Formats: sequence, C-alpha cells, structure tokens
Amino acid sequence: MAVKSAAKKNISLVKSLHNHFTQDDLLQQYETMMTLRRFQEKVGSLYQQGYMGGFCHLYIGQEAVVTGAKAASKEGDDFITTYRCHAHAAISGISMEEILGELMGRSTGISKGKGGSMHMFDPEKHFWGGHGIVGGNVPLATGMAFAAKYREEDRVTLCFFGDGAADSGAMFESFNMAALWKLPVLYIIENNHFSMGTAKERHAAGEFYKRGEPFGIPGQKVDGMDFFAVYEAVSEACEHIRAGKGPILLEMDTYRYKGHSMSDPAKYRKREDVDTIKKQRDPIQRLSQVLAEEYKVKEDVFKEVDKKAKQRVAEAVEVALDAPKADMAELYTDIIQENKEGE
Amino acid sequence: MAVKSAAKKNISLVKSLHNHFTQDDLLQQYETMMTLRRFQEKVGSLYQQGYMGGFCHLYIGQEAVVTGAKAASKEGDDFITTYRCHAHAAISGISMEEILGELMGRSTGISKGKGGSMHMFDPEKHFWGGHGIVGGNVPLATGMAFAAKYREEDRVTLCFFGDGAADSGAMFESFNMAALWKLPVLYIIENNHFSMGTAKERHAAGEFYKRGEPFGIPGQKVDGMDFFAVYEAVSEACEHIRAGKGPILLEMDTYRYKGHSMSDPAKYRKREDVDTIKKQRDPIQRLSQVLAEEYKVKEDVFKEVDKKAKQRVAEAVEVALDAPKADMAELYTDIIQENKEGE
Amino acid sequence: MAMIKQTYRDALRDGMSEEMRRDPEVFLMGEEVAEYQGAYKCSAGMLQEFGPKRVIDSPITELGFTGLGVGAAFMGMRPIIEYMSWSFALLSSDQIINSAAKTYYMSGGKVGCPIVFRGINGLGKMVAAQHSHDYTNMYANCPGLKVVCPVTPADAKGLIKAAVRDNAPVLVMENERLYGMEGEVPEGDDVLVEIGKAKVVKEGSDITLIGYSMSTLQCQKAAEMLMKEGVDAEVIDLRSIRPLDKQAIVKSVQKTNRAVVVEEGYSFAGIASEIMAVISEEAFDALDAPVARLSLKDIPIPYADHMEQASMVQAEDIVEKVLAICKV
Amino acid sequence: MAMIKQTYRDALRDGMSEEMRRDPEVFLMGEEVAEYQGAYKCSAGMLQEFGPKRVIDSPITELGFTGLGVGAAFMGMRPIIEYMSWSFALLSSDQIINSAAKTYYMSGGKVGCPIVFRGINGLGKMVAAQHSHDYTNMYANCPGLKVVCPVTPADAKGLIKAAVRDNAPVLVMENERLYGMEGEVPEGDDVLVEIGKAKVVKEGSDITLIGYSMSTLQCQKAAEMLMKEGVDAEVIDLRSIRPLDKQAIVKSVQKTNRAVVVEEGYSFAGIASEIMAVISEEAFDALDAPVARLSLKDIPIPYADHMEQASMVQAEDIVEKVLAICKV
Ligand SMILES: Cc1ncc(C[n+]2csc(CCOP(=O)(O)OP(=O)(O)O)c2C)c(N)n1
Ligand SMILES: Cc1ncc(C[n+]2csc(CCOP(=O)(O)OP(=O)(O)O)c2C)c(N)n1
Ligand SMILES: [Mg+2]
Ligand SMILES: [Mg+2]
Repeated sequence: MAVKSAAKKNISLVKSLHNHFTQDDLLQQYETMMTLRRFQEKVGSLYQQGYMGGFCHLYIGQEAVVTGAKAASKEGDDFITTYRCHAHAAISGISMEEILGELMGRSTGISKGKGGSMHMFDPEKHFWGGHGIVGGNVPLATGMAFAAKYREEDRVTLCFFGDGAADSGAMFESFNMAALWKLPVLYIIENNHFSMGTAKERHAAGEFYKRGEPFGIPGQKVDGMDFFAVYEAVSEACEHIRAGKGPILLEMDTYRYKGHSMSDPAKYRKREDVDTIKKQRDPIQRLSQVLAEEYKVKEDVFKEVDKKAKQRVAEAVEVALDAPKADMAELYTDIIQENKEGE
Repeated sequence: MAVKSAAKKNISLVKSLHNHFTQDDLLQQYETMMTLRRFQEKVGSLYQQGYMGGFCHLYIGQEAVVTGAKAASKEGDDFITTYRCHAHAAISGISMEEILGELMGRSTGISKGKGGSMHMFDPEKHFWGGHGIVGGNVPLATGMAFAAKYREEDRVTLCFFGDGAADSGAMFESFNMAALWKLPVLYIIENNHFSMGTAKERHAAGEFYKRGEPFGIPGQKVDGMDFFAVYEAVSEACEHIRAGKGPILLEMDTYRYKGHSMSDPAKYRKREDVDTIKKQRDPIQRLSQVLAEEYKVKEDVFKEVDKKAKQRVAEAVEVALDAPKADMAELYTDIIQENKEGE
Repeated sequence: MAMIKQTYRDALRDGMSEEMRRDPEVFLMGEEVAEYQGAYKCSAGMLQEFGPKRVIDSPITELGFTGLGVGAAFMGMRPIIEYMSWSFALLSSDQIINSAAKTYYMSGGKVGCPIVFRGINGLGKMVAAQHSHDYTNMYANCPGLKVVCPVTPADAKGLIKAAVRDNAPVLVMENERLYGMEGEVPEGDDVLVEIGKAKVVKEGSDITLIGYSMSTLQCQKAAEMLMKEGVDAEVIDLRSIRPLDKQAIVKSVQKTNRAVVVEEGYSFAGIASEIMAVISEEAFDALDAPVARLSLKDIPIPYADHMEQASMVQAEDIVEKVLAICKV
Repeated sequence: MAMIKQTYRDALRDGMSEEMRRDPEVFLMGEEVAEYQGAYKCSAGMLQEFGPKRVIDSPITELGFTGLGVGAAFMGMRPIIEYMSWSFALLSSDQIINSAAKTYYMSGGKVGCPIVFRGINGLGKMVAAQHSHDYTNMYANCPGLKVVCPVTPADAKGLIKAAVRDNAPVLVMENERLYGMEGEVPEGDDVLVEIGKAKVVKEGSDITLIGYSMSTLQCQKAAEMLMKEGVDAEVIDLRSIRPLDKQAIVKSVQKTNRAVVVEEGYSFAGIASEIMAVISEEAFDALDAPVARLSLKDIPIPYADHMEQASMVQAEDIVEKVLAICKV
C-alpha cells in the first residue's frame, strides 16, 4: 500500500490520496470496516440476549479510526487502548472467535474468560489491551515507547483513548515525559464527543489537539470518520516519530452511534443528531462512495462484501458458542508470574 | 496603594509603575522583603544549630514573588502554597513567633508543633497551608475558588507552587475544571529553575506559562525577581479574575539561593551561577536601587530598615525559645473534628 | 415511626436531597451525577431540583475533583463527592489520605474537612479485576477518616445523612448489587443513623456471624440456613468500619463464644483480620473456638460469571464453616 | 562466605548495580536518582557507571512514571522504579494495583510485569503526617504483588536482587532511618535472599516477637532487655510480607506459645492483625495467651520530636507488654 507523503493537509489533498490506493487495497479496508461493524452489531445483540454480562462498549461509528491507523502503521508497531477494545483487538489480528469466546466467558476466550470485554491482550500480535481505568493506558503506552527506544527497535506505539481520558492528569504527565525524552509514541484521542453522558463542551475546556502544544508536541485535528484522513495523518505522524522527532498527538473527530455501554440509553443526545451524523459522515458509507465514484466499484461488490462480513461473524459466533465454559482451574492461575527454572 | 491598570507589558512600562507608589508604600515593601530574608536566614542558622528537624525549605531569593502578590491582592483573598511556606505564612500575617514556635516544636507553634515547617495554616488570615505533596495544593486551591464562586464572595485564591509541581497531573486536571467553570483562581508557578536537583530543562518540556493555553487559560511569564513586575502581573490577573473571566496562570521567573532543603548541598549547580543571579537580579537589591535612584532614599534608611528587620527577627527568636515544648496532651487532639452540640 | 418502602438507590438519593434542602452549603459533584442522573441513577432528579450549581458533572479526573472537594470543605462547605466506583477513586487516594484525613491534625485543629466521599465498592457483576476491588480496609486504616458500609436502604439514608452532617471526612462504601434492593425506610428529615454503631440484625446464641455491606446479606442467608441445622446464629452488621463498634462485637462473642467474620474484600490485613484481632484482644477468654474468617478468594476478580461467583463467599461457605466450628 | 561491612544504602546500591551489570534490560528511574545520586544517595555513582540511558531522573509525576515503568515491564524490560517516598507513591497506587498487579491475570497470563518499586516507607525523622505513612498493609492486601521489607544491609541487597530477578511486581519498603546502618553483607554477585522467607534473628523459648523493617530492630532491642528480666524471647524478622512465611510464624509460636507482633504502621487492618489472624487460624491451640500487637499510635504523625517519638512503639513498650503476658 503506497502513498506519497503529503506536505500540507486539506480536504482536496486528502482526496488526492484516493488514487494512491489500488482498488484491491481499498476494498480490503472497506471489508475490514464492514466486518468490524457487523461484528460489533452482533456483539450488541448477543449481549442483549444474555450471552454476556458486565460492561460492553461498542465501537460502531468509529471504525475508520482504527482501520486507517492500522493501515498506516507498520508491522511491529504496538497498539494499546481502553475498555472500548473489541475493534482494536480484532484489527490487531485477534480472531473474532477469541474475542467472542472472551465475551461469553469461554475457555477459548483470548484471556481465558478472566478479562472480559474490557481486557484483551495479545503481545505476539502487538496488541496490549484493553484497560479499564480511564487514562490508565496512556502512561503504559509511554512506557512501551520508552522500551522501544531503549532497545533501539523500530516500533511506534499507537495509544488510543477517548475525549474523557484526554482530561486525565495521567495523559499530561505522559506528554511531558514523552516530549522530554522524544519517545516514539503516537497519542490518538478518539473524540467521539462524549465522555459517557457528558458532552465534550461540558467536560473539557479548549481543544484537544492543542493539549500537547505546551510540551512542544505537534497536534492535529483529523476527520476521524474519513479513512483517508486518518490514514494520512497517522502515516505522517509515524514518519515523524520514526525519524526520532518525538511524539505526536492526533485528535480524531469521530462519533459513537450506540450508548456508552450496553446499559446506556443515551438520553443525553437527540436521536436526530445521531441520524444526521450517520447520514453525513458514516465512515463506511464514505469509503463506499469513493470506491463507487472513483474506482467505479459496483453495488453488488459492496453487497458481496457485506454478506461475507456477516458470514464471517456468524461463523465466529458458532465457534464461540460451541466452546466450553472457561475452565475453573484457571481461577488460580496467572496470579503471579513464576520464575522459570534457572532464572 | 494605587496603580493604573497597564494595557501591555514591557520593561519600560513596568518601570513606569514605580512612581505610582508613594515612598512610604515602597519602603514598606522593602522592609517586608528584608524581614522575610533575615527571617529565613535565621531559620537556616537555627536549623543548623539543631533547634529544629525534618525538612526545612527556605525561600531566600524568591521574596519578590510573595511580596508583590500580597501587595497586589486584596484583603480577603486566599493564599495557599507548598511545603516552602514560611514566607507565605508570614506575609499572610502569621507572626514569626508562631512560625518559629512551630519549627521548634513549641506549644506556641501555629500548628501546636504538629505540622512543622511544611504545614502551617491560619484560615482567619486567609492562609491555607503549607502542603507536603507536590502538586497537591493545586486542586485544593481550585476547590477554595469553587467555594468562593459558589458563595458569590469576592475572593481570589492565589495558588503558589514550584516548577516541579507544574508537571503534575493534579495541576492539569485543576486547570481544566477551573477553565470550564471560570473559577476565581490565580495559579502562580514559582519557577526557581529547579525541582530539587533537577534543572527545569531536564524535568519539563516546553514553557510553563503556556501550560494553561490548551484550556484557554491566559498565561504570562513574569520577572519574579522584580517586585514591580510581580505586582503588576498579579494586579491585572486579579482584576481579570474578579471580573468573572476565569483563571490566570503566571509563571514567575525566580531563583532560590539556598539548597532545596537544609540537607541539600546543591552540587547540581555552580556557585558562580548563584552569585551572578544574586548580583544581577536580587529582588531586594533591585527595589533598593529604585528607591535610591527614583525616590532618593538615602543609604542610612536602608541600613535602618535592615537593622529593624534583624531586630524583629531576634525578638521573635527569643520569644520562641522561651516557649515550652509542644504539649503532649495535644498528641490525641485534632484527629477528628467532632460535631458540636446541636449540629 | 412511619415507614416507606424504597430501594437503596432512592434512599440514598432522598438522604442527599434532604440534606441539600436543609443546608445550602451541601453540593454533589461527580462523574455523570447531573444530566445523566447518576451512572447508577443515585441522583435521579437532583439536577432538576437543585440546578447545575449544586449538582455538578465533573470531568473524569478523580484526583482533581477530589482535591477540589477537599479545598471547598476546608472553606467550610459540605461537598458530597461521588465516585463512579471506589476502584477509580484510587486515583484520588492521595487527596483523601494526605489532604482530607491529615489536615485537621497538621493544622492543629484550624482547618477542618467536612466532606463525604461515596460510591460503589467491591464486586459488581462481571466487571473484572480493575472494577471489582474492595478498598474498605485501606481507608479504614487511616486515622482522620470515618468509613461506613450501609447494607439496607434505611441505613443508606440514615448514614448518608449523618455523613453529610459530620464534621469529619466520611467515606460511604456502597455496592452496585445493593442499589436495586428494597427495604423499609423511616420517614422524616431528621432520622439519622449514628456513625460508629453496629446493629444486631438477628439475635442468636450459638455463634456470631459478622458482616458488612453485601456480606451481611450472606450472613443473614446463612443464619436462616443454619436454623434448619439447629444452629442459632447471631448476625451483626457492622455498618461502620471506622470507628468500629468493638463493644457490640465483644458483647455478642461473650454471649455466643464463637464467631465467623465474612468480608467483602481480600483477607490479607483485611477487615476480618481486624475483627479477629479485636476479639483476641478483648474477648479471648470467651472463645470456645478460634474465630474464622471468610474472604474473597485471593485472586484478581475474573470476568466470567461462574468464575466470579467462585471467587466470592457464598452463604453455603458460611454454613459449612459454622458447622465445622460448632461441631468441634 | 566472604563478608564485607557496608551500610544498608550501599548494599541497596550494590544490589541494583550488580543486577544492572548482569542484565541490560534493567534500568533505574525516579526522582533525583541520577544527577543528584538519589535523594537519599541510594544510587550514588550509578549514573556515572550506567549513563543517563539507564539511570533516569523523572519529573515529579509518580502516576506517570510508574505507568511508564509498568508499560516497559509489559514489554519484558525490568524497571526499578524508585519513589522518593512511598508517601508520594500513593499518587501512583492506581498503576501499581490496577495495572501492575492485575494485568497478568486479566490477560490470562499473556502480559507479565517484572518490575520493582522501591523507596522509603513509614516514619522518617520529624517530617510530619503526610511524609510518615506506612503503606505496607495496603499493597500487601493485593493479589498479584509481592512486598518485602528488608531490615539488614544483607537482606536489602539480597532482596533487591531477588526482586529484580522476580517475574512478578515486587515492592520494596525501605526506611530512611535504616539507610545509614551498617552490617555484614556476603560478597558475590549471586547471593540472593528468597522472597517469602522469614528469618529467626534470635532464638528463644518463652515468647515470639514478630517484626519487620524498623520494628524488627525494636524487637531485638526488647529481646535483649528481656534477657535481663529472665525472659528468653524469640525474634522473627518477617522480611517478606507478601507472600507471608506462615510456616515460620506458626513453628515459632508452637514452640513459645505466646507472641507479640510489632508493626510500623497503624493497627486497623494492619500487618499485625493479619499475623494475629494467621496464628489464630493455624496455631490457636498452641496459645497460652492471646497474641498482642503494638502499633503506631492511631494518629496522624506529628512533627515535633518528642511527639513523634511518643507516637512510635519503643522497645520499652514491647518489654512491658511481654512481661504482662508472661506473668499471667
Ligand atoms: C478513572 C476512571 N473513572 C471513571 C471510569 C468510568 N468510565 C468508564 S468509561 C467512561 C467515559 C470515558 O469517556 P471517553 O474517554 O470519552 O471514552 P469513550 O467511552 O467515549 O470511548 C467513564 C466515566 C473509569 N473506567 N475510570
Ligand atoms: C508527590 C511528591 N513527590 C515528591 C516529593 C518530594 N519533593 C518535595 S519538594 C520536591 C521538589 C519540588 O520542586 P518544585 O516544585 O520546583 O518546588 P520548589 O521546591 O523549587 O519550591 C520534591 C521532589 C513530594 N513532596 N511530593
Ligand atoms: Mg468519548
Ligand atoms: Mg522549583
């Protein structure tokens, strides 16, 4: 997937990116987003049917952020996020079977049923969670980047968190250290305009993308509902970071279609507001439009992709449901990592 | 003490302030600073003679900050600071006898011997400590300002803290709330260039006065070794705050002459660096220069003030030394504030 | 006394509201307490009644807004700070322990701190390790604080009211699983529950079961089951952890000569260990058997339902333990 | 084994340095650890030997740099995070408890956290309430962590080395008053002290005195004084609080039939209460008298020397308590 580096950002420039992707590349991204969406929808309905419990935070509406970021990052870069982690886990390569297994408390779950919706990890796939404390993953990401720099490895840590988390002291403390020590970390605020039920204007003063400025961390506001915009911003940011120039902060302007978690009826906003955004800014819709207009992709191709996505999800559900309950013997394992013989 | 509000800041403009003070006013400020210095010097030597213990943080070199701020604030405004609190306590009206009593663990101590060097308070004098946890007093100040606004009282909270504290998450979390809710709080970073032994450049990325900008908090860097500059900046800031326009951040560029605490030999900086600053920027020296040049105050007046300062300090020491040890019966008081009858 | 039936959640809400009506210096701050009506709906209607000046949605900055509350309390206000969970309040523990608990002493009695910190504590339902920690013992260890754990709606209301009126910082540990439970609550604006007093919720003669918060319910359930086994257990609900009602504990143990303590949290240096120490210190000779404790399994709490269940103390575990003790 | 005489401070330094020489993935981070050579000089010379890449001065942002350390440990590095005091580390307790302790379990064993957190704990000298808190019990309550409290230079070195090599997060609670004390330390790069093993520092037959950190020294002093009173006390230094060496405690109590636990911190749900619970559970029948505890006075620690002294347990208090028990 090749793309020319762009010198400055505006909509037409981002548009100019479109032709840098092959049709296959782009269809692949489309399929990814569509699969994430169908997957999340299914998770929502399985939750409502009682197949899982606890908190469950869906990612519907925000798919372009993680998809664009993944496409723009390199093999070996590390991802870490919050409790709203199903899509980040999936895009990192954790299978839907393992994610569903976890959500349903099965032995096949990626965390053996012990982590649940908010806590999924797979270091081999460079996915580091899945953290439940708002703001908590930001210092962790900073430390991962510290390790990469210390070891002189060519790895960028991509750290995702919400607009609510962007108020946390932990984030600012991290910014200071990352800037001081020029750590290879990309901070990505997924501003979906709500910290649970609190609208951005009521919980955060000023603009998020400026919150790194006092430390000299360049910031940029990005249309987080546009795959291309995300792709471009993350590509440039990673280039800057890989060149040893220190951290970057991107604010992704995005939106969550569903409630904060499954128990939230989202009464704090109007249905129409959500509908308008779905209509005007939906990331999947927008990518399909580009594919249709510029690559002349036909309607039935989209339908095919959607069918495939649904099918893959359905298969995963089946596998997950077939798996046995999480093993009770695991209750007492993984508490303390024992030293191995000879260590 | 009258002063015209200044529209923009530069050195000549601050100079123009000089004539807005009467000679008596200015001499009074001079005496205050001189007394603070002689007092702190005496505390240092008493500490070395074994009259006190624990941590003891002197304020020598930074006198213009607290003196200018006090002169610019109104009766009823609240002060709160860190462990480096002797000068802030004194300028709020706590007597040197009470401060020394505290330092020496006497029954006359302002905190009955239970607080020590880092913990002095007198709400009646609008002085709220004296806090030992770096960054801890910033949310507290924000809450004091919250109370003032809630009660619709015309009070500004002046919150003093160091450059090291200015890295703390607590500060940023406070900034966000203060800006969101337009709280009447003035944040004053006393940047004495060191967080203990760590030079500013090694612990903080970027500029302090900009750290409120992402929240829309106006910031300004001020020559904290110049009484007039401090006075002007604080006056303007308080005016802005009193007008209900929300918090202000001032970075006072100052310097501490002594080690971080009594146990610090300050090997992390050159003696000459300190000497140069003493020579070129000493706040007491500079005020005396203005008094000599512009008000034609004679040398013997300064000498008289110094003599008086030393004498007042000596008297306070005598009183403090005469007082009995802190009362052991107080060991078990003030743990839980009991409800009064009928509450 | 006239009683009404209501949920724990509503009782809390009514308690807070009554105090806010009584004293204009009381305000409620926390995440989602206002427009959302409380993450768990404990402040339903309060924004509507008291307005945004007194019911305030905070950013997710526990350290910051706790310090803000403490600063306001220094000035004499009476803040109620709600945590969405005590698990998140760990971020603010510095302000609770270093500022709220210690300033009154450090200032020689000059600066008080009449504040209430409250929220859910311990296990919820399938929310996994980071959201399921019981921090009661940690705060109860600290002089300068009071810590209460109401289990009934009546106590929730009476204790939250007492907490607001108390001049000391009071921590109220609630539990998500209690919010929906109903109970009889005495009507009247001035019905307080004294902080520091335990309650004998069932009298008995054979053994004393000691609980607090959710674990009291398990004790009650166990006591019922034990009746069928011919064991008449006394059940004490501690209600207040600090100050601890030693007298009530000792009195009961002197009568029954046996005790089992059931706790919500981990055993190591937990509440049960403290009760055991107190009994050992003050009623050792009355004991016919060593006091036993039943605590959360010593593991981070897992997500899956069956695993989570297995990590908790069940009434059956209490019964088994009691029978083992009583049959010795 | 060849021994050298050195201070606790130097033993710590040597232990850390040896591990850093052995393993390039070990680094030291904290406030003033590098250029200042450590606020208490525990890292003297380490910047010079290992350079600024491995000995790193952090800003005063405990939450941030703790999380940074934990993130690096997730990646397999072996950070040593120094706190200028555990009193300040309270700000980072969220990262210690929620990230370091729980992630291994929450990830089903996929993400480990081999990290050391260390610094002074408990009372210093006249530093008042906010700087004088013992947080041992708080962390020792939490599954997923290990907590050690070395009192001798040899244990300081042996335990810090074991901590660095341990795959679990280990908290090392030191004490300012111990830093200057000298003792014999075995030479050799591979002399470790096993985490989880208590030490009988004095054998005796009449009563068991149990301490950790500074309180072990008080127990030893008391034991000497007791000799003159004809009481032969056994003294156990716990060294490790979590895991706790129950076996060593039980074995001793089964021999002496009496015990006094002396703790550094507050009594409520403290370490002593846990030891009392353990003895009650595992050696109740061996007891000739109830186990007693001596703790810090239940007050915020005052500044003035004579008041601070009065808040601490003195050897005389132990002697008095022991005599009262042994004469029953
Ligand atoms: C420290 C902390 N406080 C509170 C919570 C409860 N909580 C979970 S998510 C959330 C809202 C976070 O909003 P945002 O950061 O915008 O992320 P989003 O959910 O929108 O992805 C809150 C308050 C928590 N998990 N951690
Ligand atoms: C949270 C916390 N961490 C560490 C300390 C130890 N400490 C006390 S003062 C200080 C340096 C603070 O420097 P700065 O904020 O610049 O203030 P200054 O001392 O220069 O006035 C440190 C590290 C503390 N008191 N609190
Ligand atoms: Mg959000
Ligand atoms: Mg400084």
